[in-house]
Amino acid sequence: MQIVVPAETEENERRVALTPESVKKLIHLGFSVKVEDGIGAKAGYSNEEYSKAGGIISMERDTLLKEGDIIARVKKPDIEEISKLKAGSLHISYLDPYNEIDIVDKMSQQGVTAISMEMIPRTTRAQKMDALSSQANLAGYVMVILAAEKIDRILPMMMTPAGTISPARVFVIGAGVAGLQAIATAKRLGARVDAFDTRPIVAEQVRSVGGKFLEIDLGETGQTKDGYAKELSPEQLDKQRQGMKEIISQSDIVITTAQVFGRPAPRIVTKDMVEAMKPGGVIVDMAVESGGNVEGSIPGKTTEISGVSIIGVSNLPAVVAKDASQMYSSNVYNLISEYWSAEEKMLNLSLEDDILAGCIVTHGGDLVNEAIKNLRN
Amino acid sequence: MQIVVPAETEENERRVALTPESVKKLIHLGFSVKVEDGIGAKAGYSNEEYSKAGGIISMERDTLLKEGDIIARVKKPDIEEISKLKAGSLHISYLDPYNEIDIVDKMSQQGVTAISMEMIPRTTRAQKMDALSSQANLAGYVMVILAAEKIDRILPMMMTPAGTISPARVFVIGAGVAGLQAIATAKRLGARVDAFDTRPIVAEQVRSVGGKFLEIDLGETGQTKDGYAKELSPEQLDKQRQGMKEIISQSDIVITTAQVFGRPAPRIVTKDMVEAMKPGGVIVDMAVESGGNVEGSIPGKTTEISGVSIIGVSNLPAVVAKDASQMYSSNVYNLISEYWSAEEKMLNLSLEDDILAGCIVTHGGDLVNEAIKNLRN
Amino acid sequence: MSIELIANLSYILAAVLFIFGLKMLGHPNTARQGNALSALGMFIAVVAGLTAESIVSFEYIALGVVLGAVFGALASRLVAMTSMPEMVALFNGSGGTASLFVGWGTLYGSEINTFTAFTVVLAILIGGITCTGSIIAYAKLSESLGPLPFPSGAKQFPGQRIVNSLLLLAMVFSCIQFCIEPSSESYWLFAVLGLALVLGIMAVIPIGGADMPVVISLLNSYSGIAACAAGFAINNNILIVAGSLVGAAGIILTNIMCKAMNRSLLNVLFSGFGAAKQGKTIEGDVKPISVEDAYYILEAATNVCFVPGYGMAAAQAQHVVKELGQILEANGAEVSYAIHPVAGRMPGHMNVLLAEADVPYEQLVEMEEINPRIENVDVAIVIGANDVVNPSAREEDSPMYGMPIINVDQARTVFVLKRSMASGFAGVDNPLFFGENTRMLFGDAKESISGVIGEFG
Amino acid sequence: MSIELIANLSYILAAVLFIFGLKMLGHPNTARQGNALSALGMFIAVVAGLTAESIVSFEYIALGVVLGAVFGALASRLVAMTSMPEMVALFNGSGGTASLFVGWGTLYGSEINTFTAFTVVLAILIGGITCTGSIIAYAKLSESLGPLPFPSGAKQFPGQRIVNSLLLLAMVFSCIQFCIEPSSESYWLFAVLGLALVLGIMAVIPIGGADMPVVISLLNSYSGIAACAAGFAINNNILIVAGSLVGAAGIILTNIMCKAMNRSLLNVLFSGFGAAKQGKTIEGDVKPISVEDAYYILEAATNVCFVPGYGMAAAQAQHVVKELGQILEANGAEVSYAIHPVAGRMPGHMNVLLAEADVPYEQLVEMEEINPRIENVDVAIVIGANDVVNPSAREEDSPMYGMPIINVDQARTVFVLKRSMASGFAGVDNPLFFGENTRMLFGDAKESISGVIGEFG
Amino acid sequence: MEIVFLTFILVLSIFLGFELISKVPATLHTPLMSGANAISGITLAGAFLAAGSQEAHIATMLGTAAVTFATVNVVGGYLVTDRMLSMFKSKNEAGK
Amino acid sequence: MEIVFLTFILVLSIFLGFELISKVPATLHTPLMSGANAISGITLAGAFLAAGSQEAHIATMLGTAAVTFATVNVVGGYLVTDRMLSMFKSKNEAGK
Ligand SMILES: NC(=O)c1ccc[n+]([C@@H]2O[C@H](COP(=O)([O-])OP(=O)(O)OC[C@H]3O[C@@H](n4cnc5c(N)ncnc54)[C@H](OP(=O)(O)O)[C@@H]3O)[C@@H](O)[C@H]2O)c1
Ligand SMILES: NC(=O)c1ccc[n+]([C@@H]2O[C@H](COP(=O)([O-])OP(=O)(O)OC[C@H]3O[C@@H](n4cnc5c(N)ncnc54)[C@H](OP(=O)(O)O)[C@@H]3O)[C@@H](O)[C@H]2O)c1
Ligand SMILES: NC(=O)c1ccc[n+]([C@@H]2O[C@H](COP(=O)([O-])OP(=O)(O)OC[C@H]3O[C@@H](n4cnc5c(N)ncnc54)[C@H](O)[C@@H]3O)[C@@H](O)[C@H]2O)c1
Ligand SMILES: NC(=O)c1ccc[n+]([C@@H]2O[C@H](COP(=O)([O-])OP(=O)(O)OC[C@H]3O[C@@H](n4cnc5c(N)ncnc54)[C@H](O)[C@@H]3O)[C@@H](O)[C@H]2O)c1
Repeated sequence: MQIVVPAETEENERRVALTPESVKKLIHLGFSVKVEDGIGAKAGYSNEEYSKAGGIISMERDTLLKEGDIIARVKKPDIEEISKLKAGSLHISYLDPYNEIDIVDKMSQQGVTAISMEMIPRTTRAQKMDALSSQANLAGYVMVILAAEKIDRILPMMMTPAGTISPARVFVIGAGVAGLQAIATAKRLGARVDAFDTRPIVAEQVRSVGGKFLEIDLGETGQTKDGYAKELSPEQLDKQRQGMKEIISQSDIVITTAQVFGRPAPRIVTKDMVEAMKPGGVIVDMAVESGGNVEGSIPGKTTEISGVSIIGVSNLPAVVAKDASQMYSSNVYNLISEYWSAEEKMLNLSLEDDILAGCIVTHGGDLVNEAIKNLRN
Repeated sequence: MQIVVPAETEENERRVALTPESVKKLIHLGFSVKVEDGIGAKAGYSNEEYSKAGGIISMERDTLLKEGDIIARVKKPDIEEISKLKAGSLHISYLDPYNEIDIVDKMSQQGVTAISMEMIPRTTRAQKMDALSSQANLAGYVMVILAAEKIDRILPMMMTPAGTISPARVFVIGAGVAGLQAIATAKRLGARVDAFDTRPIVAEQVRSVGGKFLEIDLGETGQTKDGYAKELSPEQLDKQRQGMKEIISQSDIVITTAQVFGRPAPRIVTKDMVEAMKPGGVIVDMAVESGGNVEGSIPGKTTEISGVSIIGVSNLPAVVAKDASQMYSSNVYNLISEYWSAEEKMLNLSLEDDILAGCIVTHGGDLVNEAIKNLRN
Repeated sequence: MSIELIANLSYILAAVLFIFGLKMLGHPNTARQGNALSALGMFIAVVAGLTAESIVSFEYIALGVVLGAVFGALASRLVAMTSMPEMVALFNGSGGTASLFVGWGTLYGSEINTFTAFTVVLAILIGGITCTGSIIAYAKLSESLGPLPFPSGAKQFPGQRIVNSLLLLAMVFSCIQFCIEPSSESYWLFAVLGLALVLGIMAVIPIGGADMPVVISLLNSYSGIAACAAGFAINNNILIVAGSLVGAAGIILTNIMCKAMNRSLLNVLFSGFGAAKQGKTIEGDVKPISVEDAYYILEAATNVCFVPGYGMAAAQAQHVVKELGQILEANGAEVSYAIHPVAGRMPGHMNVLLAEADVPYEQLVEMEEINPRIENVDVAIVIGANDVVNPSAREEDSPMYGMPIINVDQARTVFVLKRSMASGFAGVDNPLFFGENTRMLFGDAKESISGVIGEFG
Repeated sequence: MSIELIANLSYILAAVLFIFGLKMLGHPNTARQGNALSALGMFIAVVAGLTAESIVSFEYIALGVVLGAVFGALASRLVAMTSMPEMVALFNGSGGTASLFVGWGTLYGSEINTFTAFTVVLAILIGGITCTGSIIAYAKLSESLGPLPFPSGAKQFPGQRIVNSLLLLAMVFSCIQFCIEPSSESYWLFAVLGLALVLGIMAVIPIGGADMPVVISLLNSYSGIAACAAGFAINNNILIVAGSLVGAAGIILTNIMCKAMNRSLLNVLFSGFGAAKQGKTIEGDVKPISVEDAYYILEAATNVCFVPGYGMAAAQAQHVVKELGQILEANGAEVSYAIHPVAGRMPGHMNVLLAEADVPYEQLVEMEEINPRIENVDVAIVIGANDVVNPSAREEDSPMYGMPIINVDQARTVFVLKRSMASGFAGVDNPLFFGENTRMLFGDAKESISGVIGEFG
Repeated sequence: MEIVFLTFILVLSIFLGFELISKVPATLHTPLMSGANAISGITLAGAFLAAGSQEAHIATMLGTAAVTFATVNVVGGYLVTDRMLSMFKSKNEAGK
Repeated sequence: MEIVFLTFILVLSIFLGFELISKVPATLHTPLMSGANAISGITLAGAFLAAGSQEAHIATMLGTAAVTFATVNVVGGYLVTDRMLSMFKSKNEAGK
């Protein structure tokens, strides 16, 4: 079976869908792998490494796309390229199927089986394929490093002969996977970390990585059965803003990761809250691409509002492209190997399997995903 | 007595010699303080803060310089400005007196008492005035943050469902104050840290901050009575390079802080050693201004040699200008207050005091510093 | 002062030396001196014993002493280092036998009241059990019993329980009969003697070879009690003091050894009566363990593997875990930390914590690395982990089926540290908790570990 | 069974209850039950005591019991919570007095041999000392001795040492004389009695009020010994057992109390003979302390301040330091970490380490903050710091003159943890090590702290 | 012979006394002292003999005094210990 | 009365035996067992009486056997314990 890895088309996407290591393992399983020329350059993997792993380097993108039984990539494909895919082929990538209606439709027209990496269920068994987690984790780390580099002071406390430097205060909004890693990283660097999340059960998790949980009474909140946060009502959101105002004004760094799966990110930090911060402060908005948690954040840019920098890097995991690629690639590899039957030399894609039922969007010319179907009706 | 703080003239100098807090304390001691307009802007201190602290904001630099009984600044003065100083005034700043012969001569001609902050002895008692230490400390932290931001991978180890990411390897050359802080910071972030120094006694100190000490047998090395390293012979330096070659090639980040007081920095990492590193690796050269420990490092620039980035930021403490200013300012304040006699309303600058004997370069029209005098003969 | 008084004062001195000796024997640095002190005490007591007025002839004594000394010295010199425990069993048996004879011999002296008869019968009974029990223990340990119908493993022949109970009944009856009419010619005496010897055999036969050290320790305690009984029979202080000291200390030591081997004293004691099997066959039994008992097991372990999970993070127990790890290493154990990839609530959660506690990277092992060698792990300490060690993931019908886990259930012993029987993140019940070799250490992980550390002090 | 046998068996039971009672009294959770058990034992023993055949009339007994019970009950009820120790002293004194009388009373019965005479004289002697000693202790504690010539503080009048030695000589002489020719009319008896009473006064007078709890504990032990001696005099088992139990346990407790107060038992004991003063006045004396003794002091401390320095970093002791801090907090102490700005080998060195060990920022205090309140610190634990706590920095001729230090020498007790007497980075000798209230805990800082933690287990 | 037995008993009791008391938390020092002190009131059992055997008048007097003092020790000792311990406990509980 | 004394002694010794042994490191289990076992050879002191008093021939025989066995226990017990402990020690030292 032929696996192909076309180069990413998005400008700031430095990651690659399969690393040489995974290529090697896939070939070991019985696949043949073709990758586009120079595919790993931005992530630190050279053509030679791919060749050495047994991959074939190809210059012709179109043939690649046409030939592939399995197409692995990071970001969603350009809509024009979908028509080049073989009917019955398996396309693995982020897909953003809630919003990219056209792409999904095109996929099903083309008869492609499309797996959306962000739709992998958040169950314990599926964790090894869960790219949202693996990438969010890195994003959490990256946000703190970016903030630490940007801010004009140090994070740890130091009692020195030249006076005591108090620890920087970091406030993390949203303590999902990324938020937790951000808390842990800031804590490691010696900052004093507070965090808030609408799901009350994460309070313990926040403390488990060394953060303090800010208690705000929002009334009834909660989470879906998949562990995602429910959207807040406007009143609740307002209460939340009130409750966070003071702590934000005292913080040196604010990191926002609040997301509601399949919906635009809540706007949590308003302009006046930014202005209340000390000049020199830094805000990192992880949700900048899905609408932004912070008023004034711009995807891909660092803006400044009254002395406070708002970092809006839109592809945070790509900052550590090498490790991010390795993890994404492992996720893809784990997904393929989980359903690969070595004897029959074929993939066993049954929609009865709960993981596949969650993440396969189109199959055999139809839109098969329940969640997406529900949304459209 | 009038203390004045002229704005820094060097382009990339974001620090300020006295913060509003120190100004307030000085005024409390009985001084009056004038600062140049906008002096703290780059370090995050506004004119208002200075006024509130009791300082007077002045637009006229020349009058400032002329009026001041004490002139406090960070970097050495432009040579033209020295002639504007009052005879008998006290000038406190970095001076680089080993190299800046003209400035020193001009100072003594002008009858200015010049204190060189880098000449403060490294004794226990003098620590509170020791700007070299306080700034090197911050530099150590900054180097790691810069490297972490630059590199395309994460520093800590993570055992995750998407595979294990091994900890980044950091190698620190020179474990003085900056080196130790670099080790500690990298360790905090979860990296695996090795370090080397020519002074054998620091091995224990390296371990005390969580690093591993690389043992290289260089024969007789040692330190001066002030605790500074002695310069190595060319053979020793070669041995050192050999001994470090392997570990550098395995390292993701190399941080060099090797300096020999009053002499150009040793060239430790050669081009072929850089090339042996993995692409994507990062080198930070703290000694870039005094000649550079790394072949190919350029002050103020980040260069790339076969995929390895060499960061040559020339003013590392200025990256965290706010905290750096606070510490430098405390050093200056501690220096002044140590010799200020409140009753007599005058400074007690006796050359018999061992700290002053060490750091006063010119006084009453003469070059009085023994070390500098010895050097010139 | 009369000779008798001097002898008695010597006994007191000997008792004091025994007390010091025993105390010192329990501490590594003083053990050898302790043994020497106790030997000195023995010497004093023996010499004092020789001064008794009623001793008129010394030939037989000399004969016995020489014979015994030669044999004892030779045996202790020649035995291989590896067969020490067997040797101890034999020595112990001879001690018991001696008490038996002393008790018996008493019958031929002055006339005997019921109380003395009682003590005599006790000496014979316990001495007899010790005698044959020790021989069987010896045989089992040295596996010289192979060709006999009794295998060296733990086995019961059919109906053993009934036979043993009958034996016991007969024994009680014979004892009573003898005490009612004590005489050196009473047949009941021989009945008691015979029954004791048989009972000793029957009691030890069903116990497995691995439990033998415990059995020897217990028989050692018995032989102390036998000496004590003999002491009552002949009205001798030092026998009573030394015997009961050894008897009591032996019980405590036996208990400690049981704990270190994760056995219950009762089970070992009554295995001949079927209790052991019963205790083991009950399925779905949760076995909680106390901090102190956990200590005994850990102290004796040579390979310990920590398996941390979210509970370690929640309890912020990483620092104490590291501390315990270091203590175990100092105690001679090999220590590792097995990290499951999904442990915790974020990727790398355990790494952050263990790095904070400064656990060296070299001691962290991945799941794939620990699983093949998990059988060699004496104790796997599961600290607030649950899903990642849930063996039900190996069963088809489990919602977690297919997820690889750390197979702690295959380690020799598993400690699970958590606060309750609650399930983990995935909400799947965990059969590990009911495992044969699992011990639950309930409570906050940090407090539990601190407790164990405290026991090591 | 004879009544006597029953009485004796009751005594055994009582002894067992006392043993359990004492054991349980030493543990917080069981102390109260322990006291109840021991009271039950006392009840049994007393009832058994009443069955003695030689008791023919009960009126006086009843009189004494009623009187004593009423007084005892009232006193124990009415005393203010704060005056408990005084009350205990008084009770203790009455116990001693009772033994004195019992011993004395023995002389009027059957005829008396030398041994009995010896025990009688012992009972009188120790009972007498306990009696007056306790009264003085009571008076000192309740400060009712103010107007008397003896102040409540620790003072010796001139020549006291000589007087005491003479007293002692006279005492020995009188005792011997009495034992040679024992009789209830012997004047030597009254000499012994009088001397004992005086000696009790003289022994306690020179001891300071702060040491009184130790003295009471010691007198308590004495009263046990007195009871034991009385037991020998009247041949009573239970008196001997209970008395010697209390005597021995009291000595141990006294020793523990001494350690917790950082006193030496010998010093307290012989302060009347001048030993205490001597021990204290030697200047330039290094006082090492064992891990165990450090434990006793820390266990009793309510305000502990750690002062870390480079040695903590070198030993990588931060984790165990944090652990000890938490244990002390759990034990009710207030714990802080005082950071000197130049501690370690780089700015913020201590912060890095303590943050790694997760010491909360709130517990870190700066030098300027701790110094004004350092007098309230019970124990300052200097962990591998040296220059930063060197009091010579306050002296003009020191090379460090003018550097502010953490004034640990002004804390109540200072522990200095280091491996040797070596000086620090600055190479300046440290007079702190010779301080009156300084104790050196030699060894690697991490090992020392781990040791102390172990003691807490 | 009795003396021998008594001495044996003495020696064993002394050792036992030493072994019984190990680490005692500071808060228990006073109660333990007081509790042990109450036990030393065991002299009471001996005092009965002196007070009740009517051998000599003076012995009876001494005995009665002994009984009185010993009873004070016993009754007062146990009660005051119990009072201390009860306080101790309730403090603990209040703290929780 | 003697029985009372003996019982007292018994009870105290038992308690003392319990108290004496606390935490014993696993490596010392066997030596301690063996050392305690040697002490139980104290029967020897009693066996002398039986072997030396010549009251009845059979008693003498029994006594001699008792002496023999007890001596085995004593001599062998102490020697073997010492051997174990010496090995233990040298191992420790070698480890350092
Ligand atoms: N790694 C990730 O990125 C990630 C992210 C989200 C979710 N997850 C999921 O989380 C689970 C991780 O497995 P796990 O074994 O680490 O955790 P787990 O299965 O959730 O079990 C944790 C156990 O710790 C115990 N516990 C909690 N607090 C404790 C305390 N203070 N002291 C002692 N025990 C305590 C709890 O039992 P008691 O209540 O009885 O004490 C609980 O059973 C997996 O199901 C994984 O899929 C992982
Ligand atoms: N903060 C900075 O930036 C900086 C930089 C350079 C120098 N300094 C200087 O360093 C000094 C700092 O003062 P300090 O009090 O922290 O340190 P110090 O005065 O150097 O004393 C450290 C003490 O720790 C003991 N020690 C070393 N290893 C130990 C171990 N494993 N266990 C127990 N004790 C150990 C040593 O005594 P033993 O050998 O007897 O054990 C030594 O006396 C000042 O003089 C300061 O000026 C500071
Ligand atoms: N089973 C597994 O192994 C596994 C693996 C990874 C994640 N998960 C679970 O998946 C869930 C989602 O994690 P995620 O990181 O992808 O979440 P996410 O990226 O969807 O959201 C990030 C965080 O933002 C929070 N949030 C939403 N609205 C907010 C608001 N208004 N204010 C503040 N915070 C707000 C959410 O609660 C969430 O914690 C979590 O419950 C996580 O535990 C499970
Ligand atoms: N007394 C005090 O309180 C105090 C305060 C600060 C520093 N100090 C001491 O001052 C001394 C200098 O510290 P610094 O940080 O300013 O040093 P520095 O900046 O002069 O040099 C940095 C480090 O580079 C090392 N080095 C020199 N040549 C090298 C080579 N070829 N290879 C590798 N390493 C090399 C030096 O040994 C030194 O450790 C140290 O001994 C320090 O402990 C003392």
